[in-house]
Amino acid sequence: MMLDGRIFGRMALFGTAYLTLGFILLPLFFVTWLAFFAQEIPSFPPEGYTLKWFGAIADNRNFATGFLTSLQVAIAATLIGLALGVPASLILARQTFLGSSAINQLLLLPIVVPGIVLGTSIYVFQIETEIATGLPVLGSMGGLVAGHALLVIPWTVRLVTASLTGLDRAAEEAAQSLGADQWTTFRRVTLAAIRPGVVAAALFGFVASFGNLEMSLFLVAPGSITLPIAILQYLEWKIDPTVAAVSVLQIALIGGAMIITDRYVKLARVV
Amino acid sequence: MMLDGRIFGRMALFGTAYLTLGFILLPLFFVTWLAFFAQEIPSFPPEGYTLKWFGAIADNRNFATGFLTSLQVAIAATLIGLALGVPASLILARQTFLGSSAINQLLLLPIVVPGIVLGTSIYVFQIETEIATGLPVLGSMGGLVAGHALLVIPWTVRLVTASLTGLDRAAEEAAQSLGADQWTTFRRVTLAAIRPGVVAAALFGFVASFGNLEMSLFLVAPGSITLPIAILQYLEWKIDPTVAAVSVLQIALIGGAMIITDRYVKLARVV
Amino acid sequence: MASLTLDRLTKRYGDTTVVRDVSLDVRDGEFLVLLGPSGCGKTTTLRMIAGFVPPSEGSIRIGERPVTDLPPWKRNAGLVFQSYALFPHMTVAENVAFGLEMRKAEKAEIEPRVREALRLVRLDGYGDRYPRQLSGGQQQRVALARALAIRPDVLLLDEPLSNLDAKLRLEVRLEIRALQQQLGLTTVMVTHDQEEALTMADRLVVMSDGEVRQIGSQADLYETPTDLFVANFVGRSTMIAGTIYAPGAFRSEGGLELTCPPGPVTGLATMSLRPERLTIGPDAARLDNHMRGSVAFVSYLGGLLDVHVRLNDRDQVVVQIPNRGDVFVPAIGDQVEVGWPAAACLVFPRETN
Amino acid sequence: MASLTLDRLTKRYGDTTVVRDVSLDVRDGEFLVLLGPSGCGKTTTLRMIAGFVPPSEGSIRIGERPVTDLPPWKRNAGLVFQSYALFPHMTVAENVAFGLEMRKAEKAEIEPRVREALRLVRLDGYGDRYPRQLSGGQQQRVALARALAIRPDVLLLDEPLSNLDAKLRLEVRLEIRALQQQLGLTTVMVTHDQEEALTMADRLVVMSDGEVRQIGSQADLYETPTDLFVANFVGRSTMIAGTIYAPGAFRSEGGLELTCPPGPVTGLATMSLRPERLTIGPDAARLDNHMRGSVAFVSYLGGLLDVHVRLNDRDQVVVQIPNRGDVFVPAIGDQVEVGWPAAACLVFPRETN
Repeated sequence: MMLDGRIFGRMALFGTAYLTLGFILLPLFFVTWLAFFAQEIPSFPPEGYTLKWFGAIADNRNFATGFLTSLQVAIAATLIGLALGVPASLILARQTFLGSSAINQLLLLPIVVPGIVLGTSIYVFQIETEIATGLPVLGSMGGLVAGHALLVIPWTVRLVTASLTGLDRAAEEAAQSLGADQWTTFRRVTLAAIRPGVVAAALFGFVASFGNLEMSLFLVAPGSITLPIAILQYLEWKIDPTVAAVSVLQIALIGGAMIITDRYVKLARVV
Repeated sequence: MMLDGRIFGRMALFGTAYLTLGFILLPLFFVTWLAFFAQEIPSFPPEGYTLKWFGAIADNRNFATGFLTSLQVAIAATLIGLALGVPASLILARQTFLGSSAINQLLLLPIVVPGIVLGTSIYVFQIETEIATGLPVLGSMGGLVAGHALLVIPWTVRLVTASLTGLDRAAEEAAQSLGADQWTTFRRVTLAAIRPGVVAAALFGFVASFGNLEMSLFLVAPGSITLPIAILQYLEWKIDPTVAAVSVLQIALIGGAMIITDRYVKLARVV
Repeated sequence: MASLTLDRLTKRYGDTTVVRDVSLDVRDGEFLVLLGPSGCGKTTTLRMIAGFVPPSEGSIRIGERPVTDLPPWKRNAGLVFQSYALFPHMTVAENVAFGLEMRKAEKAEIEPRVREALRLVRLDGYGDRYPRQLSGGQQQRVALARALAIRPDVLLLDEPLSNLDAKLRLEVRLEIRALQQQLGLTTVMVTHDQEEALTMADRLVVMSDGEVRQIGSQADLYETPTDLFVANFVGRSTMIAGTIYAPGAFRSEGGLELTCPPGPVTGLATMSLRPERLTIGPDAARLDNHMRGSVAFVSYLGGLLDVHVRLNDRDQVVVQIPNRGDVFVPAIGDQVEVGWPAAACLVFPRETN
Repeated sequence: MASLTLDRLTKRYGDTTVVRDVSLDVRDGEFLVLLGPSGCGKTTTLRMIAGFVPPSEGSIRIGERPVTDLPPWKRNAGLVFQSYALFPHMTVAENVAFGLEMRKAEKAEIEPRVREALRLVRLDGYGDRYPRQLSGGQQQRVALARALAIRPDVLLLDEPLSNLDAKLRLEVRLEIRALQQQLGLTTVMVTHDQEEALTMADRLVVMSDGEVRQIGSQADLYETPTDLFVANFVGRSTMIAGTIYAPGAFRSEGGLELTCPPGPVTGLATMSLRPERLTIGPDAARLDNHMRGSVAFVSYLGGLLDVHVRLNDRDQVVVQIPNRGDVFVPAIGDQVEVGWPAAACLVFPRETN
């Protein structure tokens, strides 16, 4: 009786775990399947399978230039985000000073504030900066990258902070007693210890920037385009498996990046 | 000399922390300031201050109905996300079974997969479901909520898992030895221990759903509107401080929710 | 309180038997300690008593009540864990009250009993704090109060002192023992620490490899261990390998001829000597076994000195002498006379593993 | 290796002085232990030697080299931490090689020295593992190898055994001591564990409240402690409060008239007695101080028995007797004769705090 109850409870829990997983995976599985359908109007049953929609991506100028822009912006934003976020995390994890815990919370804001609000804020900020300084901020690559860098910072702060808590400060003192000066200690011990966190932050930051739509909608230059915007525009006038193929490619890219990163640093330990 | 080096290094680190913070806060501060400008075309210097733009929000039908829709969807999505995510986290944190670590990773997918890809996937999935079953899935409230629930699940899994690692299993055995049966033990000890995680998950899940644009763009019914879509549409034909006022209201709401939650459970401990 | 009876308790996981045929009678009010190295089955035995591990065979009775098939929440056993296992989200008072609530006690009854339990562990006035606000020793005392508040039939302690630092361990050890005697609690404690076991127990059970090796008082285990394992595990011993070639006659592998009490052991044997039974200096000559050796190492332990004496290439003994002002303290390399009475020799068959 | 000299070393944080006027000479090849309760300043002293804490006053010399103003990386001190402090992302061999790389040693030179250091700590063949793949004891031995590989002028050990379990602690203790003697390492170790300190040190420094209380050998500290703190902290003591009313004449608060060696102390005083210097039974009558008392408690510790004897309402002593087969073991409540020689009495002025 007691055992029955336990088994039943456990089955229910297992069931929910798989149900939750299915809930998440089903649409992704579906879009993948669809990308290989032969017919142009996606419907069941498939009339056959083809790879031509993947070919169609390359032929679409918007997808190609959008992909390049997104890639450039994401790389630049990730680098800037890391350059700001890593030192900030180091100081916040190691020092307690006036407002340090508040700062720690505030740095997470871009994860919490809705993208559209963040986009609006940066948009008006850049407009006003442009008006005030006369510099071409809005619609410039720099403005777009700056906006996207905001998305990278919270990931950096969280993941680097998490990996720092695993580092024994005594290890840094040990390095110094062994003859390493402060810079060498930082490079060989501190940075090495947070490397998994930095790698994971780069991955998640890159993905957050690459897939971002709201910020780009506001900040992108007229005539310029990012991949998410290209997908949105394409869907406005046409639904065919090309868009599924683009999605599949992105999922495959991100999945591949995660698997490779996971080999290198166990994501489950830092995320 | 040695001390100088240390002080310089420390100053540089402090500097970056504050710079990073400024980078994040400046646009938000700016949009807040702008929301109180008297003139319709935002420019410097302000011609005076007013609260009229906040009044203008209520007069805008799109903002009002969009806010209501977003609120309903976010609440429903949060509840569904918690109902699926909490049991899944419990089983994943407690049991190691075939594929359990893979499942743990996969449940984080909606955070990593770009919103536009996720939106596309659910969109085509719902179209095909509608074609296959004849049920009105796409554009229904149910379909929209289901999509948004996907956004809540990763937060739930991460935050509940984090709060479970703080719970000593012996505490559950202690409860049983004190006379609590399994259900009472679960309710009084296990659930109580993960409550901070659940509260935080509800907060972050709610915010993620409330602010989501991409998913809503695909799934919202024709004629229906969510707050982020309303803001986007408004900006397409007009820039005035109303949109800044909407942003400020949202930031204030989210900030307030975070502060209240933080009183109740220390967010820094679980996030 | 009640007595506790284990009858041929066995636990198997697949082909592995982790507890084999353990039978015990814990008398009403007795403090029994299960002592053994990690992996000896002592914790599994305790968890079977508590109800968390269903036995493969055998039965458990608390008083006259068979509990073998009851779930933990129906056994009325008070359990104290190594990790304290307090409920972190409840105050101290709520922790202590938990068991009483489960018993559907009235509010009016709960409050005085919680206060009484906290008074017993000297934590009056700590009721409103949270566990994280207390020191480790205080937390373990709360755990004890929580277990006592339900007036359990038996109290089960699972390495309750392992997480405390040395000084606190000594303190809480005395407190638990005093409380147990004052309230007449039938208690089973699990530990791997022999000093803890020796100072707290009424009776000890030495376990190894899932089996009971010996049950008895401190003196039983120390003076008359039933096998080499117990001799080794309880107290310090010097071992000399050799052969019993005639009743009471032992020849060491290094060639020493030693006299020991005649016993059933013949052939390959190991002699176990307690360091404090050996004598060093001129007095040694009067003892049954005496010989010359050279001092290899002297270790100064405050009240005690350990003198390691090398007798020949293979045999070495440790002599423990109390550090009295008038004592003769040899230096490293000194030639000394060492001796011990035949009665100090414990001889066991050689264990082949 | 080199000697180490501290001259009037002082550390203040604002108004708080955590180390005051510490002067020490550690001889070349000597194992010196700083012993004291937590907060006594021993760790701060070690960290000043290592260079992590700049002294407020005073100076430090390693051999003839003044190092007071040098940063840690220029002091050539090998440091071993309680937490091992290994570099988690480097293999064992890379950990050990780190200090040599910092010294710009050639690759061809590094490898044999790493192998040699690992051989010294008996971890040959573990070079390719990562720290997390090793046990606590092995990790601490890697930390030791890493500190030794740079051939430090002094070896500094900061509670190196605290994180190990009891059995391992004993083992690593012997290993460190053997290695230190074999290599003739000038060593300073910090610990709060007196047994550890007594068994490992050549010389000990007892600290309290930031000051040195006594420097000396084990026997110095145990036999002739300079104050009540040292008597209490090193070894076990029974304390009797009373008054010195004439040279060599002590009257306890409970009214006992006791004889002690004449000394400088007069007025309110505390007598400290080592439990093993007391005699129980008929032999006690021959000793300078002897009286009747009743046995309050007997604690069986295997090789030792502690007998607590109540002498009167206020005075109680502990008598430690070795558990030899022929020993007289009193029972609780027995009236017994207890005695001790005048020479066993250590008398100190009463401390007023």
